Amino acid sequence: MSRETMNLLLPSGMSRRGLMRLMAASGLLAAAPASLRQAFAQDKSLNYFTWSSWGAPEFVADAKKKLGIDLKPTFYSSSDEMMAKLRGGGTRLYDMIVPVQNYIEPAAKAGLIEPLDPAALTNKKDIFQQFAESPQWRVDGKLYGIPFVWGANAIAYNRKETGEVDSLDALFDPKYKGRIALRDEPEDTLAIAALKLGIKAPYSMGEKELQEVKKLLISQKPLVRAYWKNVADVQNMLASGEVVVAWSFLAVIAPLRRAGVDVGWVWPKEGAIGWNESITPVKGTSKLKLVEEYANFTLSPEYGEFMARNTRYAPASKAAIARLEPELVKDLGIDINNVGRLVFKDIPKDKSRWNEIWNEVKAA
Amino acid sequence: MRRDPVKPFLAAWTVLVLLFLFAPLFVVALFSFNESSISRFPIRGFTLAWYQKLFANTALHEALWNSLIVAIATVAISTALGIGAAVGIHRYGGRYGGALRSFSLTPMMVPRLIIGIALLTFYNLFQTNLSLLTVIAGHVVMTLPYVILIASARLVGFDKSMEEAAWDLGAGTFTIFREVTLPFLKPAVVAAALMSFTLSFDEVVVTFFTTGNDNTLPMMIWSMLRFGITPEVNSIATLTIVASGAFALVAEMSLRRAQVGSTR
Amino acid sequence: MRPSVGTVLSFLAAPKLWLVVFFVLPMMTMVLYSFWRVADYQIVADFTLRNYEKIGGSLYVGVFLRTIRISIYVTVLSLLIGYPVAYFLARKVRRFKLTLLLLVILPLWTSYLVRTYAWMLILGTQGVINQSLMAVGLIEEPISWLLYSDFAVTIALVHIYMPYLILPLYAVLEKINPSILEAAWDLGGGRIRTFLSVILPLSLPGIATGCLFVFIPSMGAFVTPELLGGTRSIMIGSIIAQQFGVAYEYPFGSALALVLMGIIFATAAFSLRYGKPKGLA
Amino acid sequence: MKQYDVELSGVVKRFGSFTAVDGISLAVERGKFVTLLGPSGCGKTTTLRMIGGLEVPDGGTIRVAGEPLSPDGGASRPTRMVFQNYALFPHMTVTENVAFGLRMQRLPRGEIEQRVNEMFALLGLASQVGKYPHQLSGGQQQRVALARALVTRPRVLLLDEPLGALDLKMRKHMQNELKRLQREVGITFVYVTHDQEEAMNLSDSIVVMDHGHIVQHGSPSEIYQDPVSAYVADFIGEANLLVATVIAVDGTSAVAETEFGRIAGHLPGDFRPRGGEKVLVCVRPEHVAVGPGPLALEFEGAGTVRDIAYLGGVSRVAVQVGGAVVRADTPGLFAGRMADATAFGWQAENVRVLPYDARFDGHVEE
Repeated sequence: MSRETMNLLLPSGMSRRGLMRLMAASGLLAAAPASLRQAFAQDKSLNYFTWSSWGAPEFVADAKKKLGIDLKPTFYSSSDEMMAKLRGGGTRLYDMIVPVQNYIEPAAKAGLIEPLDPAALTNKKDIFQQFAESPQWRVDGKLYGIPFVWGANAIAYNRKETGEVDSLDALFDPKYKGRIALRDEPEDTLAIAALKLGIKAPYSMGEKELQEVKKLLISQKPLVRAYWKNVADVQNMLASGEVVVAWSFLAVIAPLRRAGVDVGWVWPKEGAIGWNESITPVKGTSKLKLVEEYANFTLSPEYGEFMARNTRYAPASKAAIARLEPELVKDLGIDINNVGRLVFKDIPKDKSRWNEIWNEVKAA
Repeated sequence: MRRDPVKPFLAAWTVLVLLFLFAPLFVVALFSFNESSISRFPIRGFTLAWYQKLFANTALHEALWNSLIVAIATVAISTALGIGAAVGIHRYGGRYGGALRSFSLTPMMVPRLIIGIALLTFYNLFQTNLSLLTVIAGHVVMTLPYVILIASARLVGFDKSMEEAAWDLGAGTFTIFREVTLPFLKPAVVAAALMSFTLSFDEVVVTFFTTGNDNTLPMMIWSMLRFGITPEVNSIATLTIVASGAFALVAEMSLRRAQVGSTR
Repeated sequence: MRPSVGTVLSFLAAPKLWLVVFFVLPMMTMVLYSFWRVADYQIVADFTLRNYEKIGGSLYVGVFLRTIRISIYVTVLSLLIGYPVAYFLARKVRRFKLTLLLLVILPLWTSYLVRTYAWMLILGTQGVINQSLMAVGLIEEPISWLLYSDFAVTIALVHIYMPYLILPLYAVLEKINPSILEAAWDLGGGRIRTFLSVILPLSLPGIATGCLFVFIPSMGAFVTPELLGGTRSIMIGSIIAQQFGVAYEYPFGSALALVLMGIIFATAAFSLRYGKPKGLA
Repeated sequence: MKQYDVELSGVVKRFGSFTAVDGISLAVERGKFVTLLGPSGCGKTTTLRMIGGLEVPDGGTIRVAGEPLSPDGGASRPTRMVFQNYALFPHMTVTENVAFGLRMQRLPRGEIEQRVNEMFALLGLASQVGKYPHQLSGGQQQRVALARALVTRPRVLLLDEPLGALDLKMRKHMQNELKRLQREVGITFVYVTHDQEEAMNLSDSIVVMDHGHIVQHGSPSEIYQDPVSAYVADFIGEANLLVATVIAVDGTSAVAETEFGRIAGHLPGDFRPRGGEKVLVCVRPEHVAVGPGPLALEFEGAGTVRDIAYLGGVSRVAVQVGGAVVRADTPGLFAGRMADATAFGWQAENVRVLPYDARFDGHVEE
């Protein structure tokens, strides 16, 4: 058994010896086969802490087929959840994560992530420059990621019920009372309320603006059916007709259309919330090389194409987009020239204040 | 006794309540055969596709396997410790017996959520790697009180002089335990083991906070509810309903047999 | 017959040790954390009362009150629905008693996530109830307050925890000596009088235990309100879980959890004390 | 020289603040049937359990078969216990129950089988071998319990009210059985009971206990005829206990004044009261004659018939004399009627003058 597996198996630090003795005495070690099997399997596996989209079975199969890498995905449904899990011991569990650009700095400062070797990322040349060169991916001169995907959180709507939608107003329209869903996440929801109020830079709001945002959201509450936490929630609500207009991830669109729901997707004219995501190694991973191999793979045209066809998310790779039929590109709405309409996610100035405001809204 | 005019009402009420308890389970089972991936009532068409998809899902096999490991380890540890504790309190507890028993039962008064987060802070403080082992430790905390409760209830009817007789005939402490006390406790052991197994096998909250990379079956369902496209959830839920129903029936029957055996 | 020290220890110490290591110490860690704080995404071991001060604010007091209110609804409903069932099983049936009892227990063996999730299928706009009512023409529009509401959370929690109330109640009711009832009847007590003055007081311990078995997990519920609750159904369990799941605010979450524990222990102490039948051991 | 199988010296046992056994000393001769007799709470069971090693004394020494008692137990201990409720193992058959002790001694299988069969023959259990305890009657369970203990061939068999759970008829039957058994196996029996008749019937000697002390130890006839205290006299058989004041003491005899005359009687043991001391005069009902006087007895008194009960063989007549009641057993049917005046009396040799004991004062005024 490798040392590393021992480390996986056993609690570490001060308590390790005591716990180990206790557990061994209890015959507990007999309960280890799952981890043992992992140890004996040819160890080209990566513990992949990620969004559900990137850990879907087809991506696992693809990585196995093309790279011989076994992805072991565990999912999170918000950046905060990712951060909390990493801080709560996740650095000892995972090899890589898929952070949004605005979490690179706090994660690096908190010692949760590991920089990448730029030389290993040979596919970087195909990535749109404004993403690849964004300062948000660099902390203290070290590179923590090159995004393989970009996109926006925006409005999904049931075309049959609402007709075409183009504005955030739909989310505040009494016409849709009880048929609106918002995300249970201050980073998205406070920001769109700010956009609705005409605040141009939501992530640097002051207290006065935050109070206005809070007031707006509380007044909107009677219209809202539910605040969704997970992508499955909003997808189900749209599918079953619980709601007709929702702030959403793009990920819901494809499965909804497959299920025969005529669902529209629009970046509201007031702006949508933009993001980049990259493969980033978790601090202390013993498989940095493998992570870099996979990170580079996600920047490849093949991956970008595969991703676009499977998830309808937009590749950050020019070469990948070149492989897609123009109709599909149009249908995906991935026009790089539209990037200017996005408000890219950032860490709010006072994050815990944002959380408080959001809890006050929910409890109101 | 006179004819009881209340009885038919109570009977009808009981039937209604049972309906209330079981109807949701039947609904889930019904939806598992829904051809449409949208959960809309009434269901459209009939398909076994979701079951096929489920059986092909290797992550599910892994989760099932992990759940079994956790549940079996939990049963082994909590039954051994719990029976030992009940016997120990009964034999040597003396005037502290009540206090010892109350202490052992406190985890029952604590919501699972708090057991889970308390363990998480504890593991966090000592930088412990989360794994199935940390899950098992938490599950045992949760099941141990039930085992002690069940075993203690059985021991109330236990005649101490049986142990004394065995000692008098030359048996040592552990021989007494093995040959006299344990056979007497057998129905309680069976009941406690079954109880621990189901509690552990179904536990999601404690697992949620104490697991690392390893998913258990309830965590898998939880994860499907959070991230998945739900029709598969119906099938896996139906399977767990059928399996636990069958398990409960077998358990109940063997339990009853064990009880009959012990009264002789 | 003098047990050796080793024997006594092995029987008493091993289980106690487990509980001490994996229950008492974690609870103490939680107490410790509740006086610490988070700074720069790190937990800092500085003594502070800030976490508790924060709970005193109207926001969290309100959530606590809502949680208590919903838990009381769930408990009272479970009692009203479950008592007749326990009474029927304990005193009115003989032949199918065990079968019926097994049927009451059986749902407890099925996954509690599944039991929560099932209600989404039943209460939703496209769910069983709305679609059935619409099909027979009783309503034209789906009733929207069925799902994503306090109603949904309450009904699901009743469904999940009521069997835990029936069982202890059944056990107590079954033990009531029939001759006491005959004596009450003999002394001229009517059906209702006998119930109110004899059966109900004698079943108080079962009521107390059963209600606790419902109330405690309801107070700590977070999966159910999260899946079925609406924009207003936030319960303290969700907020606590959020401090650990997404916020990395372990200290504040610990403080919230300890306040929750305080409420639960106070309730338990109260109901176990007043749940004793008077004049009977 | 006499051989003693059980020797207790200054043995004390406390449970918390309660002293169950308060410094008793006792020697049980080899091969005898000795009974510890007394009401519940007198310390007899605790004494027996200490001899058996089930309780550890807080003071004093116990030797069994000449050896000090080891607290460790084990199969080679010289005593075996028969429990009040039999304590048979419910999950084992009769045979398994009986073989248990031999198994603990790690005897070879063949020998176990042989010895178990011997026991079955001795106790008439051969037809019950495959049964479980709950399938047996109380008497049969009792036999199994005896067999289980005896099969290990202990030096001393300890029996804790073994017949307590049986009905009267079965109890009588089992008493005879026990007596026979003890003679046949020839080992020492230490027997605990609160039933004085059973004690009289079975024992070679009786140890009467009270509040953790031994009050008298002797053969059944000694204890019956020469009780050393009102407690013993009252506990064993029937006794009239009359409050009196000593007038004269002469060697082992004394004369005492009661409210209905002077009564002479023997003093037990070394009891030598002074003049004027309060005592209890003891006469057993069968030694009291009753009928129209004169009766030509050493003591005669007169009173009124207060109660008559026919007990089969004898009639019990209660005679009221002032504030006291004297009970007399007279053969056959009593000729007198209620409220008749009557004479009563006895011979001085049947009278014992015992130390005063407040517990038995007022006994006469019932």
